Amino acid sequence: QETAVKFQLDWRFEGPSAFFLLPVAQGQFKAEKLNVTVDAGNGSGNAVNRVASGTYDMGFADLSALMEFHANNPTAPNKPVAVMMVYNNTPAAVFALKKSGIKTPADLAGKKLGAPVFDAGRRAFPIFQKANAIGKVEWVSMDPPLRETMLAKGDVDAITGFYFTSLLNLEARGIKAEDVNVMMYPAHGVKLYGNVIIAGEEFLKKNPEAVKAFLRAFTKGAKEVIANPKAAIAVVKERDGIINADLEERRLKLAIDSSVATTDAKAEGFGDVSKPRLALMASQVADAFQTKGRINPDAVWNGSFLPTAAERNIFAKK
Amino acid sequence: MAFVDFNGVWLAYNDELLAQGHYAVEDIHLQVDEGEFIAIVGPSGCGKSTFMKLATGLKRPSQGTVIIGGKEVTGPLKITGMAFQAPSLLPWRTTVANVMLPLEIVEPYRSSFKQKKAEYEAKARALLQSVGLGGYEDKFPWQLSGGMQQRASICRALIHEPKMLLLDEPFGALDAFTREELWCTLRDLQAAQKFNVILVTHDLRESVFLADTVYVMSKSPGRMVVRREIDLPRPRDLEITYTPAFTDIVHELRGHIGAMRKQGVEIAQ
Amino acid sequence: MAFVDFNGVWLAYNDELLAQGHYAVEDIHLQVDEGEFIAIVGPSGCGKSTFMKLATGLKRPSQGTVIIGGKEVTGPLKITGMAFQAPSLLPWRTTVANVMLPLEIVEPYRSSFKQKKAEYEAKARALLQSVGLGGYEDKFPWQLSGGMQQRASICRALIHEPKMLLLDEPFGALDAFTREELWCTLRDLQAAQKFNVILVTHDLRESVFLADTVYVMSKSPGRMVVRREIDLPRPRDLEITYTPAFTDIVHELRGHIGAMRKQGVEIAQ
Amino acid sequence: MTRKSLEAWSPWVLLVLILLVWQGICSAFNVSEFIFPSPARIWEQLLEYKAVIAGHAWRTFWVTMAGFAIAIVVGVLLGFLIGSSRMAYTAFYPLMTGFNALPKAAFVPVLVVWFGIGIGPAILTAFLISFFPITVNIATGLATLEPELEDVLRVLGASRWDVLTKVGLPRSMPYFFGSLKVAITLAFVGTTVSEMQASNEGIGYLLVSAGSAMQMGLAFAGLVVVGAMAMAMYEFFSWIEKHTTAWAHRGSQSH
Amino acid sequence: MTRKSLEAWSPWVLLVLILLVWQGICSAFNVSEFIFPSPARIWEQLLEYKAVIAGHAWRTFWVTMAGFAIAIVVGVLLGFLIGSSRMAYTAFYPLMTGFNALPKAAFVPVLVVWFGIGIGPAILTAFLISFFPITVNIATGLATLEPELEDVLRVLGASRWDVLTKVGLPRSMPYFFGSLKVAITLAFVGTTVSEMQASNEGIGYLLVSAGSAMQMGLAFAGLVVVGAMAMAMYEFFSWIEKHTTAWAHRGSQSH
Ligand SMILES: Nc1ncnc2c1ncn2[C@@H]1O[C@H](COP(=O)(O)OP(=O)(O)OP(=O)(O)O)[C@@H](O)[C@H]1O
Ligand SMILES: Nc1ncnc2c1ncn2[C@@H]1O[C@H](COP(=O)(O)OP(=O)(O)OP(=O)(O)O)[C@@H](O)[C@H]1O
Ligand SMILES: Cc1ncc(C[n+]2csc(CCO)c2C)c(N)n1
Ligand SMILES: [Mg+2]
Ligand SMILES: [Mg+2]
Repeated sequence: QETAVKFQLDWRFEGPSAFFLLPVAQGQFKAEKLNVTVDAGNGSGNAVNRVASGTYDMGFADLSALMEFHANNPTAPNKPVAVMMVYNNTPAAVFALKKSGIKTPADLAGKKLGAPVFDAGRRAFPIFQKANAIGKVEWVSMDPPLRETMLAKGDVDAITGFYFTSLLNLEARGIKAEDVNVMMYPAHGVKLYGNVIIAGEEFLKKNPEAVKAFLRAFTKGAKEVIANPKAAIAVVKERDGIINADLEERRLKLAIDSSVATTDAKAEGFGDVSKPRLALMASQVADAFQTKGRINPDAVWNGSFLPTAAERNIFAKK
Repeated sequence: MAFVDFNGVWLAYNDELLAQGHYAVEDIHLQVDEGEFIAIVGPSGCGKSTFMKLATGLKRPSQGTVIIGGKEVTGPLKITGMAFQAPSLLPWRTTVANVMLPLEIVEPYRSSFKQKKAEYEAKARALLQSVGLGGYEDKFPWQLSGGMQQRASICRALIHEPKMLLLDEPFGALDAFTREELWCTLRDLQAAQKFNVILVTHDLRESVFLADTVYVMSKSPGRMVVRREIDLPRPRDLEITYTPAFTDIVHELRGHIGAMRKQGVEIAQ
Repeated sequence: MAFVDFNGVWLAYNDELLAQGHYAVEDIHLQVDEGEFIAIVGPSGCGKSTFMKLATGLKRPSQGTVIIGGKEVTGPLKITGMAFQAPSLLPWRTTVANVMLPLEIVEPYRSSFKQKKAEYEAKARALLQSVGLGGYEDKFPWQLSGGMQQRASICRALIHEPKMLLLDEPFGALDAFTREELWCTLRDLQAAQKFNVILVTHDLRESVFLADTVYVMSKSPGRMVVRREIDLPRPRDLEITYTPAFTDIVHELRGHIGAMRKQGVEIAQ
Repeated sequence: MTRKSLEAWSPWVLLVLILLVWQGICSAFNVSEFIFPSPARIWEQLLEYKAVIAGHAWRTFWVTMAGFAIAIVVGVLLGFLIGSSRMAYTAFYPLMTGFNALPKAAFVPVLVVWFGIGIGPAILTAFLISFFPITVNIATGLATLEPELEDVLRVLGASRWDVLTKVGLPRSMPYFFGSLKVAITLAFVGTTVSEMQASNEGIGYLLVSAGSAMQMGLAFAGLVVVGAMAMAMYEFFSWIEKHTTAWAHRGSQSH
Repeated sequence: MTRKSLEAWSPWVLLVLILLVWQGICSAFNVSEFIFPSPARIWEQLLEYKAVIAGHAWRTFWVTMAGFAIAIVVGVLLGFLIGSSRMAYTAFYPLMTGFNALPKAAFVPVLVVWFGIGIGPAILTAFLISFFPITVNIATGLATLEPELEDVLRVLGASRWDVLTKVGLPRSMPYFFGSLKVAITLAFVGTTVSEMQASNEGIGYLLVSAGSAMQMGLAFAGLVVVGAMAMAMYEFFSWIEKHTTAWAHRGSQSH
């Protein structure tokens, strides 16, 4: 009989959500006797929260948000644990218009930056700041979809955001990609991990096989998505009729290229992490987010549910 | 023994007023025989409505006793029917449903209301017919004129065949012509059914035309200052109100009230 | 020539009613001399208030002409003062401010209102004093009893010294004793200032006591069916209402109305 | 006749006028879609996505109705509780005001933790935002009961319960129906706000999703649809109000 | 005496009761803070961050007052316009209902595009959400003017303007003040919602920022503070209402 899995996305149904919607639609989860329901989300923080409260069994969230939760809620029962890496490099980036004259991170000193308070790029900015020796900056807070508008209008000098989100949003506001100066965190000495698949502690204890099965099916799905983004977007379009298929396809490809199928990912293996890098990130996040306690990387990450390395070898050799 | 017996009744509306000695009515002594029709007249605010509340049991006296039908009054009585200055019909019920309201509340009708509904409704319709509201039974109160509403209100007060009918200025808001019509209706009903009536009014002609005994109340604190038996023969016709005998009684009562108003002194009973 | 002259006046309230031939009042002919006090009685809904609206110019006749003071009435007149059945005082103004209201509207007072405010206020206070409201000038209407409010309302109708006072059942809501007091107040004011009065009422005794001429209206469509001159000598004392001569006139008028009500036929004027 | 029909048409005339002015401004100043879309553009998007919008609108509609149904039940019961005693009225009223002044949007994350993404939080937000006017109106209807109407029954020795059911309940019906039309528009706001934060479906989701994709024409089309639904329900409840409690509206005017 | 003072204290008694039950449930089931913080925890956070909260609260307060001031001016003018003519009333009313049913949160992004991040959108959202009850009440006050009061002046040959200023205006004052207390609570909701979407300051910002840092206790403390401010302003305006339009409340009862 099937195991029901309630899955919480980090964001709305956009291109990258194909990684989860496709195996639902194409039956990879069904084949593993899983009945997976995927719900749209509104931020990694909320996704972590909802898995922690037991409302959802598993979810997709930024690893730094998960670390922050662990550090700030050491006594919480059912703390979520990361079981698989998806965005091996954080998609966080700083965007500035070329015409503003901001070329390097150092130019950001004294400038006005816009982002929601919960944005991963904004929260991790101290790490970026330290790595690039940037002076003080001023922050302006706003809802996520507003930041690109504000940048386009010139109300802020730069924004932080996910590379594949903000770049395309800026385009929708009439800013061409070549007019934007993008400073991706991984390219500027901030090799944080990005989004991971998380699962509640209790769910892990009760259904370890289901989690393993989930990750296996997910891996198969991911292979399909990477091989054929167009078909993957068709699945997303079915779920949310208003999306612009071409735009989301581009978004998905950007996500794959910048965060999923990266050189680092190929080196570490899809879905896995490198322990030293994880430990470094834990200490950086604890500093940057000013958490209550330090972060124990082993409590946050549990790689024992991963499929075999062979199964995870999904990147087409080029 | 009298049917209604007020024995040294005082009422203050609340504890504060009681403590200050502000009574709405003071030292009321009054006896009404079975089947007697009495009227109470007096200036505005003298305590007429207060007297009615005591007689129905809506208020308990601060001092003294009210005995009705041989029993001391301790709460609302089911043997009374009451009609107020405003018709107070429930606007969401048809006229006949309004008239039937007491039957839904008062025993023995209440417990048999569901079974005998048809019978009770026939009774209500007959009563409405008798006050000239035939054909209006299924209209809503707001579709009737003020006089018609008042008639329906009196029917409601009578439907459960109370032994005593209490009327607090029931004709106050009507025009003179409608009012005189209703006087005759009330006179005939009382003649037929012989229930007790206590009528509160401003109108001296009304009180003299209808009542066996008229009481005059003085202004605050309310006391009964004059008791006048009306010895006009019954049945009385409306024409009687234009006879000198009638006019004289009205004039006499008018004199008592005028004296009270001018000097503010009490006139011995 | 008469001061007020209604000449074959018909009124339908709106175009639809006009098309259907439903008139609120029909074929009114009526002349009032300067300084004359007339009263209009009739059953509810017969068109008394409609007549008043025609006389003030609040309504224009559908047919016929209304001439007052030699000029045809085409809109509200500043030479009239009006008091309604309800006192209609503005609750946010003190009594004296209510009385001064016409002076803020009507010329020639209006343009000099700011300069002569003190003078006008003294005048208003004097008027209030004369109807027994001394000491209540700075109270708000809702702090006064119904009778006091009605007196203030009459003061407001008189403050700008209108040539004509229109009263639409001004005493309807009052108790009998207060009402009689106000009759005397009105009688004395009119005797002193000699303005015209048109009084609409339900109360036959009131009309006979106060008026020089009583008109009886028939029910819809409203027509004037009886004109009765009251030849009782002036000044009239309240006691006169208990004399047989007075009672006879009331009885006679009552008869006209009774006949009208029973048979629904019109009685020749 | 003409005047009457002109009056009946006047809201439409005004609407057309507003749309013309709006379109005029957008065209004249060439306002770009992402700053403020023109009516023509909204209409275009409405037609293009009509199937999708209809699906989301239907979801929002029934979710709102579900929340509203709970609001009616809870609102009426609470209203009765509060209105039937002076003490309860003074005790509850200030706290309810305070609660009413909280932005219900702030509760959505908490509700999601309890009920997950989907209809749960939306139904509950619709309920939380709309029960207040119902409760207040029922309570006010009971608290302002004319003592004369009560005395009519008390004189007959009626129990408290008799008075409540025979007088209190029917007397508060006009207040109740009056509140429904206000509450239903609030319920739509509640559902939409909740869907904006936590849903895969509904007009609220459409707003956010279209907004973040900068399809402002589509987002405004969604807004127009909620507005229209709310207006229709308002008219519906005001029709019900007129037809069920005619006595309350004709009470004063005699024929 | 005792009964009266008990009544005066009853809201506080009820509040304490609710807090105790809430605390009891949180303690008994060991509800973690991020699911639903306990009153004790909220209080703790309130004390810990009192300076920060006070700063945000002050910002929300004055921004709300600014929006509310605009709402009063616009609401009154529009109410006069609509209430002074039957035609305007029928034309505007349905459209205003439709507008009122739109979630104002959806307008914030548009306002931000026009006015930038900061006080602009917050003031305008507070205004947009709160002018409606003011307008409706003023219009209703004028539309339900007793014809007798109007006739009092018309008989004297008063102009339309005279009637409006001497009767219409004062007559609608109780409606106006009655609407203020409702509108002020809505204005707080508007400010907070707007600040949640676009601001660096204010209770709305605090809610989002505390929420994203998982400090639910602090977020709830912020909610409690808006609720308290709104309640205080409600009581303030209801006091003003009682003292400026005493005549409307004592109208029926004679001395
Ligand atoms: N509920 C009450 N609380 C306190 N005092 C009251 C109350 N009702 C009436 N009174 C006072 O009791 C006195 C008598 O009032 P009551 O209503 O009995 O007069 P009334 O004779 O019926 O007057 P009216 O002719 O105007 O109806 C008045 O002084 C009044 O102010
Ligand atoms: N505004 C109106 N529109 C249409 N018909 C009206 C209007 N006002 C009064 N009527 C009708 O005109 C007739 C006369 O009414 P009017 O108010 O003049 O009677 P009335 O004699 O003053 O009655 P009452 O003694 O009850 O005051 C009635 O049939 C009434 O229905
Ligand atoms: C596709 C995609 N686009 C944007 C975001 C931005 N975002 C919204 S909430 C949140 C996490 C905060 O803890 C972030 C980074 C995302 N997550 N996924
Ligand atoms: Mg009384
Ligand atoms: Mg009249």
